[in-house]
Amino acid sequence: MRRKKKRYRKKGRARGMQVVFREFQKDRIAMTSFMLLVFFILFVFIASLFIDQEQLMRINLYDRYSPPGEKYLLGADQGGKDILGQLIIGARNSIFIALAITLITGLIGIVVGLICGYFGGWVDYIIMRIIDFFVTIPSLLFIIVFVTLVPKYSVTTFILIMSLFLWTGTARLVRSKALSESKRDYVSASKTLGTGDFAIIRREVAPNLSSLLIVEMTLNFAGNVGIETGLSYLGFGLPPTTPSLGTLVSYANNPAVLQQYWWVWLPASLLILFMMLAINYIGQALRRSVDVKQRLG
Amino acid sequence: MDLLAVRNLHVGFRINDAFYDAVDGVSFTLKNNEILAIVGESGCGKSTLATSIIRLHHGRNVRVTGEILYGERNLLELSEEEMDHIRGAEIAMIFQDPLSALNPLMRIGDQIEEALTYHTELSKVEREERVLQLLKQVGIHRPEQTARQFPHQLSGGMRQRVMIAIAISCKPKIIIADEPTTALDVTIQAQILDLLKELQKETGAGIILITHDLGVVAEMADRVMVMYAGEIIEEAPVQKLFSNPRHPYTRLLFHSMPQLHSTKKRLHVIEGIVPSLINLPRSGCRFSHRIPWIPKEAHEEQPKFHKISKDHFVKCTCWKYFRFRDEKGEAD
Amino acid sequence: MWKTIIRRLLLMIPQLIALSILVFGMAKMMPGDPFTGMITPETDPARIEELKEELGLNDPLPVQYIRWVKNALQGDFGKSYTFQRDVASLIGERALNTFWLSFVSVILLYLIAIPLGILAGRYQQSRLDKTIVFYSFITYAIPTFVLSLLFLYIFGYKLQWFPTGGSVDIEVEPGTIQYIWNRFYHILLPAITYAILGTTGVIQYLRSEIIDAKTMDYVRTARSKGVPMRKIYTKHIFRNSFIPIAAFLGFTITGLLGGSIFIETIFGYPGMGQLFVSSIASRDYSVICALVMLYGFLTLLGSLLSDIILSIVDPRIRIE
Amino acid sequence: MSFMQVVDLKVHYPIRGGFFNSVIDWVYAVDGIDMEFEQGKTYGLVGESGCGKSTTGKALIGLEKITSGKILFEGEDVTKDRKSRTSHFHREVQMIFQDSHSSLNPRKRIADILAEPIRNFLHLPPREEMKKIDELLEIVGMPADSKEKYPHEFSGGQKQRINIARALATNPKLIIADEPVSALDLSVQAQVLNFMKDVQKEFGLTYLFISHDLGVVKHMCDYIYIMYKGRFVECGTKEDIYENPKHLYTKRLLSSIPASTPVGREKRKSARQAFEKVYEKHIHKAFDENGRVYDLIPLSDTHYVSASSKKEIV
Amino acid sequence: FSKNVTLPTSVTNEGTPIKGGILKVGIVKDEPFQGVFLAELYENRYDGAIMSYASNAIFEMDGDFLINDEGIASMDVNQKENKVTITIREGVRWSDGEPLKIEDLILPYEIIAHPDYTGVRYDTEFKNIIGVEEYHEGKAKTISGIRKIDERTLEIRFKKLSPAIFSGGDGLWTYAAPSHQLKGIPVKKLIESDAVRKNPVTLGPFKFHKIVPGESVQFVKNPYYWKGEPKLDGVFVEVVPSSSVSVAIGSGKYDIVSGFTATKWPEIQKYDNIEILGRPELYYSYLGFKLGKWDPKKREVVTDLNSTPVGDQALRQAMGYALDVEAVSEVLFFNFRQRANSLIPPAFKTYHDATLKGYTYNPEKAKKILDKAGYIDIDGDGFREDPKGNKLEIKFATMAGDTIQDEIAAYYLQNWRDVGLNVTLTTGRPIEVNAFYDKVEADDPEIHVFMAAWGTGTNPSPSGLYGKSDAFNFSRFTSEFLEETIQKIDSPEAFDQSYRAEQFRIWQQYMAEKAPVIPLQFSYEIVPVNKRVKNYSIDFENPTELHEIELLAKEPIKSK
Ligand SMILES: Nc1ncnc2c1ncn2[C@@H]1O[C@H](COP(=O)(O)OP(=O)(O)OP(=O)(O)O)[C@@H](O)[C@H]1O
Ligand SMILES: Nc1ncnc2c1ncn2[C@@H]1O[C@H](COP(=O)(O)OP(=O)(O)OP(=O)(O)O)[C@@H](O)[C@H]1O
Ligand SMILES: [Mg+2]
Ligand SMILES: [Mg+2]
Repeated sequence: MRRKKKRYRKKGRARGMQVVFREFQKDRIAMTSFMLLVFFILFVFIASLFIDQEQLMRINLYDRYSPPGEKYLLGADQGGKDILGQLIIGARNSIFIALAITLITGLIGIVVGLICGYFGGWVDYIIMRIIDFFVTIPSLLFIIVFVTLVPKYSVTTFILIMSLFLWTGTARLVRSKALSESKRDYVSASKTLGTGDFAIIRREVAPNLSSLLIVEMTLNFAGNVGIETGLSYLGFGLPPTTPSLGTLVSYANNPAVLQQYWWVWLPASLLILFMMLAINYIGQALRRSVDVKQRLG
Repeated sequence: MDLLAVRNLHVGFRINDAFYDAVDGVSFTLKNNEILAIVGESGCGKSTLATSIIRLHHGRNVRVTGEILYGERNLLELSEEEMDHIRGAEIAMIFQDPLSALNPLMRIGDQIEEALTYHTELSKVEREERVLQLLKQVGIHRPEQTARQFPHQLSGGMRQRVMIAIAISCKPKIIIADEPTTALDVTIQAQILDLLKELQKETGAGIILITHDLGVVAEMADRVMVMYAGEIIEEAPVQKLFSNPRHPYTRLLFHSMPQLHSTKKRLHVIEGIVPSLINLPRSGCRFSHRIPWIPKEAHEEQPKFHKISKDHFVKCTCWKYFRFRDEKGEAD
Repeated sequence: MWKTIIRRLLLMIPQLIALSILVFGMAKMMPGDPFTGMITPETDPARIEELKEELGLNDPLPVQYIRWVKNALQGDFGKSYTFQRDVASLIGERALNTFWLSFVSVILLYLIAIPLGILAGRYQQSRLDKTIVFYSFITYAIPTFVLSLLFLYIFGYKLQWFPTGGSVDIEVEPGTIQYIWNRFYHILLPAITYAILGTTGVIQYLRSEIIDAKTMDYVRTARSKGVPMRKIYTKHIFRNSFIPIAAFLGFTITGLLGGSIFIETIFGYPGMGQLFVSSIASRDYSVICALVMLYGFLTLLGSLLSDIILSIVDPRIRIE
Repeated sequence: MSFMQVVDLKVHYPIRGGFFNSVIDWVYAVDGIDMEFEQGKTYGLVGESGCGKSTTGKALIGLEKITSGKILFEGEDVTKDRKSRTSHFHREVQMIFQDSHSSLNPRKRIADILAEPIRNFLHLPPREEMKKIDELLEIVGMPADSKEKYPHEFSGGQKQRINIARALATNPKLIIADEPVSALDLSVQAQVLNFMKDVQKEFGLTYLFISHDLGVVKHMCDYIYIMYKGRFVECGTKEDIYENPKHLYTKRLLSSIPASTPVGREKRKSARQAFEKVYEKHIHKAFDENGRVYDLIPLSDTHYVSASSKKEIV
Repeated sequence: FSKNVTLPTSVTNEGTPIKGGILKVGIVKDEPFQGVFLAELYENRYDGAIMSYASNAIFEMDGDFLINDEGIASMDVNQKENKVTITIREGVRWSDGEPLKIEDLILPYEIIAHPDYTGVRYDTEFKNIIGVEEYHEGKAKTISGIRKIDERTLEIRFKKLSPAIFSGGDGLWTYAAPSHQLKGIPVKKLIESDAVRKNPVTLGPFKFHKIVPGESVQFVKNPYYWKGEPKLDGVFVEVVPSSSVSVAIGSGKYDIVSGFTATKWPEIQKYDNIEILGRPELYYSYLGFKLGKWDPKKREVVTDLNSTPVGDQALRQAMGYALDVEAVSEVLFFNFRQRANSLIPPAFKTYHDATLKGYTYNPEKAKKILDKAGYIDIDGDGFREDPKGNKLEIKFATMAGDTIQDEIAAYYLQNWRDVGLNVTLTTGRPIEVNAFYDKVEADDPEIHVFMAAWGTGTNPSPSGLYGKSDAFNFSRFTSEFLEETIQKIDSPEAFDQSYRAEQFRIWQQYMAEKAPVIPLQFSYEIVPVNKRVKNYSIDFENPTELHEIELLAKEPIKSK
C-alpha cells in the first residue's frame, strides 16, 4: 500500500528549538520549572564553592539536632552538622550523580540500542538476550557485593555501579526507535550511496533520534535525582562523609527524626521533590514538542 | 429539494494562537442520487471540508462557522447527541486508509455491527444477519469467516470493502468518501469504484467523492467541484468540466496528467507550490501567483463565482484571459 | 503457540545457568559466612571451623557449585543456616505471605491508577488532568520508606484504623472466616501504601496511551458511525490503551512474589523481600541462591507471560 | 548492446517458525527473472502491490540479499561486488525512492546530503566538492542557496529533484527509480517526470522505472516488464504492451486504468466487468499447478509472454 | 560508673490486680524470628528470649551469675575428682504433666554430642565431658562420663574443672529436654519437628499455646509450674520493627519491650504510661589495635610490635585519651552508655575493678604523651609524623551500622585529628558487619585500629578472647605474663573466689597499661514497662519471678 500521499504541512510550521520554545511558552509550569531549576542549579554550584566541606562535616555533638535558629539557619543533624550547608553540597552531589548516571546509562543505552536497532537480526537477538539476562540479575545483591568488595567506595564507584543496571531501559527504547528509523528510506539511500554502516548509525540514524533521546534522558535525570535514597536507607548508599540529599532523607528512617527533627530530612525531601517535579515538567513539555499528537497548540 | 446544502462554510485551525481557515467560504449543494466529486491538490482542504460536514472536528483548536443544512436542520447547531443520530445513520463516511481506520482489536463483524447497534432497533441476532448480508453485498465471498477476522488479516481491497459495508449499514442518505481508493491498486480501485456506484444506484444515496485523481472522477462523478486553497474555484457537470475546463487551475491540472492515448513528450507543469495554510493568500485570486504571466488586471479584486453556462460556475474572471505560458512563449 | 512457549522455556535454561553461576560466584564473593554473625566469646572458633568444613564451605568454589546444582536439580535447595529449615519450605511460607500482600496491592494499585489514568487522558490538559499528573509525580518522588512510616504512624498508631504489624493476629483460628478477614486486614495498610507508590507508572502510561489513541483514525471512524463519545471511550479507546498495561501484566503477576523490602520491613510483614535482605545480611547462601534463581526464573517467565498475554489481547501479534 | 544483465534473479525470504525457529517456508518475493539494460533507455516495471517490484529494485542495488542469480555489469559478474559499499558497481548504479521526504535525512542540510556520495566515491578536495554540489543543484534547477536549507523547507517535487541530484552525483549509468512519483500530486508529478526525461537526455542515463501507474509508465518507458507474484508475465516495448497485450493479467491491468474522460464510462464499466469474469475464469490457465507463472516465451524480438506453450497465447 | 544513671531496676505500681490477664511483650527485631524453641538447638538469641517465658533451665543464678541451689536442680562440685553431681527437686513436672526425670537431663548431652548434631554447641568446652567424643564419633552407645545415680541424681565427670563450672561453663549443660516427647525423634529431624517448632513441652511458668511463625507466640500459664501456678493467664510475645516500636509503646501495645535500644530513649521518655527500667548489660565496646598476626598452622597468636604503626604503647594510650567517649555517651546514648574503665563489665561486681581510671577524655594529655614519645608534626601539614620522621597514617576499621554508628566513627576520627593524628577509615567508609569481621579475623594489613564490642555472657573469663591460642584474640597481643594470668583465672586455685577476683584485677590492670585494646563503653539495657504491670524487676540479683507478675488493668495503658 504505497500510494500514501505527501503532505506539505511541515512547511511554515514551527520546528526544532522554536517548537520547544513555543511549548514552554504555552506551559507556564514548565517555564517556571525551567527558570527555577536553572536558578537553583546555578545557586547550588556557586554557593558550594564557598563552603568548606571539611568544616561542614565536622561533628559538634552538643549541637545535635539543633532546631533551625540563629546558629544553624536550617538546624543541625544528629552530628550537629549544619543542614543548610549539607543541603547545598548534597544537592550539588546529587545533581552531579544524577547527571553522571544519566549520561553514562544514556551513552551505553544509545550505543547498544542503535546497534541492535540498526543491524537487527542475530546481532539484535543476542544483545537483547543479554539485556534480558541483565534484567534477571538482582541489582541489590550485586550492589552489596560491590560495596563490600570494592576497597575504595566513593561517588565514582557508586555512579558506575548504578549505571551498570540502569542502561538497559534506555537501550530498549533506543532500539525500538532505531528499528523503525532504520527502515526509513534515507538509511537505504545512504547505503546505496556507499556510506558504511557505522557512519550511517552515527550520522544518519542517531541525529534523528536526538530529540527523543533528550526527552528520555531528561526524564531519566528526574528519576536519578533521588536514586541513592533507598540505598542509603539500607545502608549501602554513599560514604557518610559525602553529603547527599539521599543520605539526609534516609535519616527519616529513624522515627524520632521523622516526627520531631523534621528539619533534618524534610528540606532534602522537598528539594528532591522540587527537582523531580521541575525536571518532569520540563521533560513533559519537551516530550510534547517532540510528539506532535500531544502538542498544546 | 437538495439533500445537503452547505453555505459559506469556514473551517479554521488554530496555529500559533491564530485561526487559519483551511476551508474558506465554501458553498455547495448535493442532490439525491448524485455523485459529487471534489478534486484538488493535496492540502487544498478537501478532507477538512468532508470531515466538517459530519462535525468530526472538535476541541478548541478548530473553528467551524457557516451553515450545513441537512433537510431543515443546520448540522452546526445540533447538539452532540443529535449529531450522533445523524452520523452513520443519515450521513456516513469512508476514509482513505482502511487499515488505520479500522480498530485493530475488534473483529470485523463487531465493527460493522456497532453502527447498527446505535441506529437500529434490531436484535443481536438480526444485527448479525445483517452484517453477513452487508458483507455479501460489498462482494466478500465468505462473509461468516471475514466477520470473525481482524483487520490485519484482510487485504487492502477487502478492508476498503468493509469500510464501505460499515458506511452503508444504516442506509444513509449521504455517503462521504474521502479518497476511498487512493491506497489501492488499479485493479482493486476499479472494483471498489464499481461497487460504490452500484450501491448508490440501489440506495439512491448522494455521494460526495473526494479525490485528486481525475481518472476516478471521470469514471464516477455526476458533478465536479474543483477546490484550490480552501475555496471552490470551479463547478460543473462532469462532461462539461472534462470537455471544457475553465478555471486556469483546472486547465493546468488536466494538462499535467499523462495521457494514455497521447504521446506528448513533455507534461505541463503548474509553477510554484501550494502555499501552506499560514501563507495562504487571503485576498484576491488565490491562484494568481502561480500564473504570473497573466496580468494582474485579469483577476478580480474580490473574486466572485461566475455562471458561465447553466450549471457551470467559475471563480474569478481570470479564466477569460488565461492561456498557457508556452502558448505565449513559444508563440510560433 | 505451544511450540513457542516450550521453545522459550528451553531458552531459559542457558540464561538460568548463567545466572546461577553469576549468583553463586557473587554470593560466595561476599565477605563473611553464616557464622560471622555468631562471633561471641561463648562460641568456639574451632567448632566453627569444623562446621564450615562439614558444610563444605571450605571446598573449592566449583565443587560447591556443582554440589549445589546437583541438589537443586533434585529439588533440594539446601538448608537455611539461620532458620535451620529447608529453604524450599521457608521460601514457600514467605512467598505465600508476599503473594497475598502483593496481590491486594496490585488490585488496589489498578483500582487507583486506572481511573486516574483514564480521567487524565480523557480530560487532557484540564485542571483534573493537571492535578492527577501532579499527584503521580509526587508519589514518584516520595521515597517508599518515608510514606510507609508516615502511613504507619498516622493510620496505624494515631488513628488506630489498621493493625501495625505482622500478617495475622494470634487469637484467630486458621481456617475460619475471621482468619481470612484478619489476614486481609493486616495486609490492607501496607498494600495501600504500596499501591499509592506504584501508581505513577500506570497513570502516566495509560494517560499517554489514551491521548495517543484519541487521535487514531479508527476513533474517527467510530465517531463517523455515530457511536456516542462515551461509548467510544469505553469500547475503543480504553481497550486499545490497555494493551501495554496488559502486556506488563505478565511481569506484574510474576513480580507479585518479589515483595518490597521497605514495606515488609517497616510493617513487620514476613515476606520475600525482607527474607532476601536479611539472608544477604546473614550470608545465608542457600536462601540467597534459591531466591535469586526464583526471581530470575520469574522474570523470564514474566516476559514470556507478557508476550502470551499480549498475543491474546492483541490479535495483530499472534505467536505463530 | 546492453551494459547490464540480470540472470535468473531470485530473492526468497525465509519464514521462520517451528520448534527451533527454523525456516519453515519461503516467500518467493522475486522468483527467477531476467532483465537487460541498454544505455539511455527507460525500463518500466509494473505490477500490483506486493508483487515484488521493490524487492527487485533493492536486490539489484544490493539492499537485499540475492538468493540466487547473477548480475552482470559491463560483462563482469558483480553479484559479489555488491557487498562492498564503495565498489565500482555502486558508483554506476543509483536509486531514487518513492518517498522523497523520508529518503532525505531531515537533520542534514542539502549540501551535506549531496556531499555524501561525493565523499564516498569521488574523494574531492573541499573546494571541488562545493563546486560539484553547485553543479548538481544547477542541473536539477534549484537555486544555489538551497544548499544551506533543510529538506523540510522544500516541496515534494523539489525534494524528489534533490534525490535525483544526489543519485546523479556519481555520474551513474543506471538509476533505479522506485515509484518516484506515486506520492506526488499531479502537477508536481509532471514536474518530476519532465525533469527525469531531461537529465536522461543530457547524461544518457538508463532508468529502471518502477510504478503501478500505467499512465505514467507509458509516458516514461521504452520497454516494460509486467510482474506478477515475483515473476514476469509479459515484457515488451511500450507498443507491444499497450497495443498488443497478450497475457490475461496484462489485459486486466490495462482494463482497470481509469480513462481521462467521462465519455463512455458506462460502456467501459460493463466491458471491465465482463472482462473480470473472463479473467476469473481463465486466469488459472496462466499459471502452472503450483500457481507459479510459466516461463516467458518469445513472440517477437522484443515481446515475451509467459505461457505453458506457444499455443496457449491468445 | 562515673555518672549515675537514674533508671530504676524495678517498678511497683499501686492498685488492685485483676485476675489473670495476658502480659504483652514486644521484642524489637526487624525480621521474623526463627522459631527454634529448644535450648539445645536454637542459634538465635531472639528465640532464646522468647523461650525464656517457658524456660527449661534447671539452675538459677545469683547476682554474680553463679549457679545457686534455688533452681529445679542443685549442683555439687567435686573438684578433686573432676565430678559434678546434680540433684533435681521432687515433684517437678513438664507442662504436659509428665514428671521430670533424670533422662530429661541426660538427653541434652546426647543431642549435642550426637553425630547428626550440626550446631555450634558441640565445641571444645563440651568435649571436656568424659566420653562425649567417643559418643560423637559413634564409638559408644552412651556418654561414659554421664551416669544416672538414682531417679533424682545425675553424675557428670569432666576431664578438668575450672571455676567456670559455676557459671555453667566447662561443658556443663543447664537445661533439661522432655525426653518423653523427643526420644522418638531422630536428631537429624529434630530441628524441623513440631516438638521444636509448634508445641514444645517445657518446664517454665508458661507454656507454648500458639505460634504464628516468625511473628508472635502465645503462652498460657503452666498449671504444673513447680514454683506454683502463675498469676497471669498467659503471655503474648510479638516481634515489633524498630522503626515503629516507640510509637507502639506510647499507644499501649505492649507491657514490656525487650531489645529496646538506648538511643531511642528520647522517643519514649515523654510517655506517661510507662516506667523505664534499666540495668547494666554484660557488654563492652573497645578499641582494638592490631599488634600481630594469627598463625593458622600453630593456631596461635604471634605478636610483632614492629610490624605495625601502632606498636608503640604510648601512641595507643594517647589514642585512647584523645577519644571523647564521654560526649558520645552523653549526647548519643543519654548516658545509657558509659566510658568503660576496664574489660570486665561492672555487672560482675566481684571481678570488676572499679579503681581503674580508664582512658578518660583528655586531649591535652594525649598531645603531651605524643610529644614525649616523639610523634611531632615536622612538615607542618597538621599531622604528626612518627618518631623516625616518617608520615604516619593509621587505618581505622569500624562496622557500618545505623547512622549513629557512622556518626561516632566520624567523631572519633575528628578527635584524633584534633590531637594531630592522621587516622583514616579502612576502605573509606564503615565496613559492613560481615566484611568487618572477615577483615579483622584475617588480620587485614589495611587495619591498624578497629572498633568492636563483645557481649561477655555470664562467664567473664578472658580465656577465649585474650589467650595466646584464641582465634578471637583479634588484637593479636600476647605476652608471657598475660598468658600466665589468664591461666590463673581459670586454674583450680581460682575456685577460691578472692583468688580469682585478685587475678582478674591483675589482668585488668595489665591490659589497661599495655593498651592492646582500650575499653570504650559499658552499656545499659533499658526496658520500658507499662504502668499496668504491678511489679516488675530486672535486677540481676533479684529479678521478678515470671509467675508472680500481676496486672492492674485489662489492657495496657495508653499515653496521653
Ligand atoms: N488538525 C489540523 N491542524 C492544523 N492544520 C490542519 C489540520 N488538518 C489539516 N490542516 C491543514 O489544512 C489544510 C487542508 O488540509 P486537508 O487535509 O483538508 O487537505 P486535503 O485536501 O484533504 O489534502 P490531501 O489530499 O493531502 O488529503 C492543509 O494545509 C493542512 O495542513
Ligand atoms: N523482509 C521481508 N521478509 C519477508 N517478506 C518480505 C520482506 N520484504 C518484502 N517481503 C514480501 O515480498 C513480496 C514483495 O514485496 P515488494 O515490496 O517487493 O512488493 P512491491 O511490488 O514493491 O509492492 P508495493 O507496490 O507495495 O511497493 C511481498 O509479498 C512482501 O510481503
Ligand atoms: Mg485529505
Ligand atoms: Mg606532618
